[in-house]
Amino acid sequence: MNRIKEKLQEDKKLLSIYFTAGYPDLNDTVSIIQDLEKNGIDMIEIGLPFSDPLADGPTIQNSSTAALKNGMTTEILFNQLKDIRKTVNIPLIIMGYFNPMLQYGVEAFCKKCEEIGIDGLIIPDLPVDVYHDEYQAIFKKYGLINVFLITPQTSDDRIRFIDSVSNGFIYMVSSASVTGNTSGFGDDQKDYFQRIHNMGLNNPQIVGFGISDNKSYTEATQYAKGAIIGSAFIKFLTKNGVGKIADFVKSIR
Amino acid sequence: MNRIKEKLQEDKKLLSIYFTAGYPDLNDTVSIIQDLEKNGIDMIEIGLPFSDPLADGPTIQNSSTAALKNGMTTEILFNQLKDIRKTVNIPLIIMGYFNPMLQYGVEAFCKKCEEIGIDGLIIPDLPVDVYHDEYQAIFKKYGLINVFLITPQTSDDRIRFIDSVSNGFIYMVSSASVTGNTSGFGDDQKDYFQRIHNMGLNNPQIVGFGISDNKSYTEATQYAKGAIIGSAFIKFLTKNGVGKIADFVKSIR
Amino acid sequence: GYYGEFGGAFIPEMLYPNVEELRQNYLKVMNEPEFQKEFKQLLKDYVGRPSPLYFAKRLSEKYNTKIYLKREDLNHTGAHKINNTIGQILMAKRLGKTRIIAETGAGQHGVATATVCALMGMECIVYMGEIDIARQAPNVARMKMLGAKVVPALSGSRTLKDATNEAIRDWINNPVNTHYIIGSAIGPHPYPDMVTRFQAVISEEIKWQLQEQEGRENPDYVVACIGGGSNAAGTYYHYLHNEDVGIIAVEAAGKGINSGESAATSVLGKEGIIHGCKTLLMQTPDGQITEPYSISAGLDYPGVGPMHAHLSKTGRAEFMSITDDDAMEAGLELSKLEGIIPAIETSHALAIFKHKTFKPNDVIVMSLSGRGDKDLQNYIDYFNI
Amino acid sequence: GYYGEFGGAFIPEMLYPNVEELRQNYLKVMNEPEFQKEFKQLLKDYVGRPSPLYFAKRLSEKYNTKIYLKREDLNHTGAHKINNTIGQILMAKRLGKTRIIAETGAGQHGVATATVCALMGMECIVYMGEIDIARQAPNVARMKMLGAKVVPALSGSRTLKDATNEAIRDWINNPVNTHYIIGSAIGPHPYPDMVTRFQAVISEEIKWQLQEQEGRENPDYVVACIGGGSNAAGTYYHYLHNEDVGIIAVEAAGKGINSGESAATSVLGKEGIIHGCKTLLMQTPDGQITEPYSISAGLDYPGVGPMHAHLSKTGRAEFMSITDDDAMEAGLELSKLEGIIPAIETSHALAIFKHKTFKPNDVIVMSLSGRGDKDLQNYIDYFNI
Repeated sequence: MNRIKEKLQEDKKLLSIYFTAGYPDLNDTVSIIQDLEKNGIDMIEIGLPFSDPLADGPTIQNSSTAALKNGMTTEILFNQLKDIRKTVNIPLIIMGYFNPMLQYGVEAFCKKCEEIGIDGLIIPDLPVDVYHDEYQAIFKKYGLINVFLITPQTSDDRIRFIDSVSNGFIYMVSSASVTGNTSGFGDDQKDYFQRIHNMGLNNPQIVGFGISDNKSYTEATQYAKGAIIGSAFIKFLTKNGVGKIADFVKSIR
Repeated sequence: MNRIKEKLQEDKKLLSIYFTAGYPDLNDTVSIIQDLEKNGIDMIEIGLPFSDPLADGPTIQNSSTAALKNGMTTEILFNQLKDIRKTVNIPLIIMGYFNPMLQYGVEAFCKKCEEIGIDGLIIPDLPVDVYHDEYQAIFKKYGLINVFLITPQTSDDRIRFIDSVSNGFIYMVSSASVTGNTSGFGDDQKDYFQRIHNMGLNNPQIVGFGISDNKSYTEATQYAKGAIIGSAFIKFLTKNGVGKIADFVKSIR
Repeated sequence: GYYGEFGGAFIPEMLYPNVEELRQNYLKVMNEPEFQKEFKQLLKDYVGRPSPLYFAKRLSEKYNTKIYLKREDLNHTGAHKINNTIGQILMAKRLGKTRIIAETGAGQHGVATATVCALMGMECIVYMGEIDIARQAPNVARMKMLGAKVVPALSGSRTLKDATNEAIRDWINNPVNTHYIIGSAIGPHPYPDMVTRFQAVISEEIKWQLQEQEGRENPDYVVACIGGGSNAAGTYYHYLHNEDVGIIAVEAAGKGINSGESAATSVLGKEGIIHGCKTLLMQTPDGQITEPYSISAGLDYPGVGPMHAHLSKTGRAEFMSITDDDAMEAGLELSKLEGIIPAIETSHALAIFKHKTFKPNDVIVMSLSGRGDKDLQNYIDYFNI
Repeated sequence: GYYGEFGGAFIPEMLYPNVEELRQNYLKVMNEPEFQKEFKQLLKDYVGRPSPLYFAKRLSEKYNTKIYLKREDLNHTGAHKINNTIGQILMAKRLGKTRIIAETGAGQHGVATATVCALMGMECIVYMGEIDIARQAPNVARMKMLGAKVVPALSGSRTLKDATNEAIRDWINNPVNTHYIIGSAIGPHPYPDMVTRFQAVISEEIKWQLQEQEGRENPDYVVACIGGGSNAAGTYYHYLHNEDVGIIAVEAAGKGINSGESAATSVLGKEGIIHGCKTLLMQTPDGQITEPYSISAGLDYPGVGPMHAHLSKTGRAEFMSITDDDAMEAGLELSKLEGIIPAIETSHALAIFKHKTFKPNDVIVMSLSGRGDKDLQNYIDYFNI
């Protein structure tokens, strides 16, 4: 069984961390992953950097720009990860924009992910409709879970469609926003979390965008299976380097 | 009898000098006139400076600008000249543009000229037609001769008309040009001088524009009654001041 | 050649053959069907006429009246100037001229002249005051790109009036092959009349455009800014003898009528002679022509065209003067309300709404004589944008 | 939503409601008679359409063929851009939007957007790369005068592509009240189609104008320069399915196709995804989008619109690439021959005559997409004027 599905069946709220591969330094990838697992993180999104990450705010974009400047490429990332499953057991997801995957070849990309032991992908600019029509078969072939986003503006009909296409979890974007844009949740978000919760979807939801501390993590996971932290972690790395990841995790839960 | 007419009856070629009143210094006017007469000049054009002398080249324009900066006005010029006839006998002509005369009042201007003993006017931008229709009576009333210009482009008919309106001499512009623009004469000019000479006009012609030295003076007066020097004299004053006028006259004839 | 007591041709004899040739031929040439056809064709395909008559909805709402803008800013080269230069270059060709001279202040007329000379493959010399050359560098570059030679006027105040003097001198020196394209409704007869007739296409169009949009040929007012006054002359032309149509002429008050820095000729000027015509002009008591001032390079001419002097003297037109400050504010206002950045000349006309109240049903047609791109630096500096 | 294999809407889910709302409504709205009436009226009275179809006599003589220039340079704000922004602002109004965002490179689309926002009294935010803000100061000032807020894009290369990213982010953050006016025939479906339809007025006019002047609707060639490709799309639109009409697309070769400083996407680009659509784009082997180069700020986009990618792939259009040097010379040539200073974008199209020989009887219609005033400093520096 896919590690993501296994993890989702655990009776606990999940904490997932996003980081940009190749940041702060080109070869930090593996040690960051290992440290995160060691500190009890449940799941990791490994960011494949892109020149034009239009769903991301300045924090993640800057880390992507730096990673590219450090020399990160798809090939190098795959190389860094080739032995990752010898040391790491938690689910690993690659999160990246569609164009680099397209240039690598979507099937070649998926195949490589399977070889390495990647469990899923998050591709913000590959719409569910296109995935469903053109790529679902390939993902299935290589046992990859594809994760789709929903937002407060996503209609119920579309949520149900996304739920039907999903086979792991749904990435519930907390507010109409790019990454790193807001912090904490207001009544609007809570109503939205409640509304989705009440829909009784097949796939559990994990909340992303706007989670940066214990308070927002607790609020987010009140209605959802877990939460993803991205920008706040990148900011922490920028400030503190890769040596103090334990402190960051402790500050969240 | 008007001094200009008397002078024109003398059996000699005439040398007439133009200078800008108020240049180089505001109060040079009278002494320049006196010096010119002393050195045998036959007739003088006293330039009333104007801000926009569009028939003049840079030399005379610059002297006009300087004269105006020195404070020269119509009133001051008349004041400077009020006793001129106590010391000077040769014909004096005021040469200036029409607007300052218009502002002074054409009749008042003419009256003042008569009082002072000015013999004629040259007003480049008062066309013969307008003069003939509107101002001739006033000029006659105050005994002033008005001098008109002809150029190589002036048609024979128009020359005859100008001749008919003139009652002193005709100012024969040597070439299509503003003042100070050319030096010496070519075949075109000589043909033109000859042509005018052959017309047998009632009024004698005095050549102006392009006369700067003995050679051009001699050429100009071969067919004409005399010649007027302007820019060359202004240049001389600019370079040598007012003390050496005798040298200038000697260099011409 | 006269508008009442104004106009005429007060020119040195050296210019007589040139001006006379033009005087004898201009109406004849203009009335030739072949000439009209070519003129109209170029105005349509090259200049982009008819220029729209645009109902300025938001501006009208703000001032509770009906304001139409005649969009001369949309002409090729960005102002009304080209109507005249197209006409004159065709005239010059028919008179057998091969060399064109022009004067320019801010450079707009210079550009319009260089443009038509390029179009016709004619030699082009533009006189421009040395000071204006320095402060209007983009237009100087434009003229050069168009193949014109730009000659600095080094005399006098080294601005427009001196450039005009230099152009006239050039014409005196080149009496046979050269046509002088004067840029405004000024100069010796027949220039004011000829320029006005070429610009009259403005009011000719207004008539049928207003008929189309308002069901009537005649607005209650036609309004234009006045430097020399060619856009105004064209805007008024077909309404001059229709007393139902009010005429408003807007001059530049500069820093204030009595500030000593102004260009409000109708108030400050006296009858006199400038550049070959009798008109109102700003001068010393002694008859020396003075240097006017306006923030708008196109309005700081010390005279007005003789037609406008006549309209002022007879009271046919209402003359208003607008300060630099009011003009700049009005320019910014039009930008924000209608998305049109006007030339600062035009901004003077636009500022009248601050000072004069019109009736809600009044139909006002205003000449939007030029676009503001050329004045952008001025606007930037003024508003500290 | 596709042109062959190109196009689509590769957008984050956060944009789905916005884009879907537009997709569902744009054709319906565009076809409403009320919409068409208002659109046509503004194009006529405000933009100044029809833009002339001008037979360039001297240019034609020089290259011994028949060249017509479609004068988009005479539109209000000086380029074809406004055809689209007028259309989109009316669309935004009908969709109940109150806030407009746009991206801009050289500032032309930003000015055209700020203009229509002023016209409609809508809030306007324009994203512009920090580097472009510095080098296009006059257009920044223009936008501000028009009441727009100009926000610097500080990310990535801080030029057009990053400004586009920022605009998309803004839209993600403001999904309900905001319409994003994309300036070229790019972006997620329905943008390329919608922009093309708004620009199609260009070829719609060419058809009847050419009929009037040449007695035929169809030229032998339609030619346009291509950055994103909106002026080209509009110029080709009504001829796309008429194989008698050759289509020529002119890209910027920059300092040469193989110089590493170029923007010739059809040669250097590969299929990929940029700003929400699948098209040809310049990228690293790894799929990172690269920064293109051209002397023309309007052509240095790393992609082309999906319609053009399709025209290139299928061979329906002939793609040519023109270097900086050839473009600059062609711009100067048009200035001197026809009195029209073209935008440097357009100069690229004009330069094809140096490289491709046409038959004497060929009728070529070229889109003169914009005027060169905005590029004057470039011309001055290049030719040392």
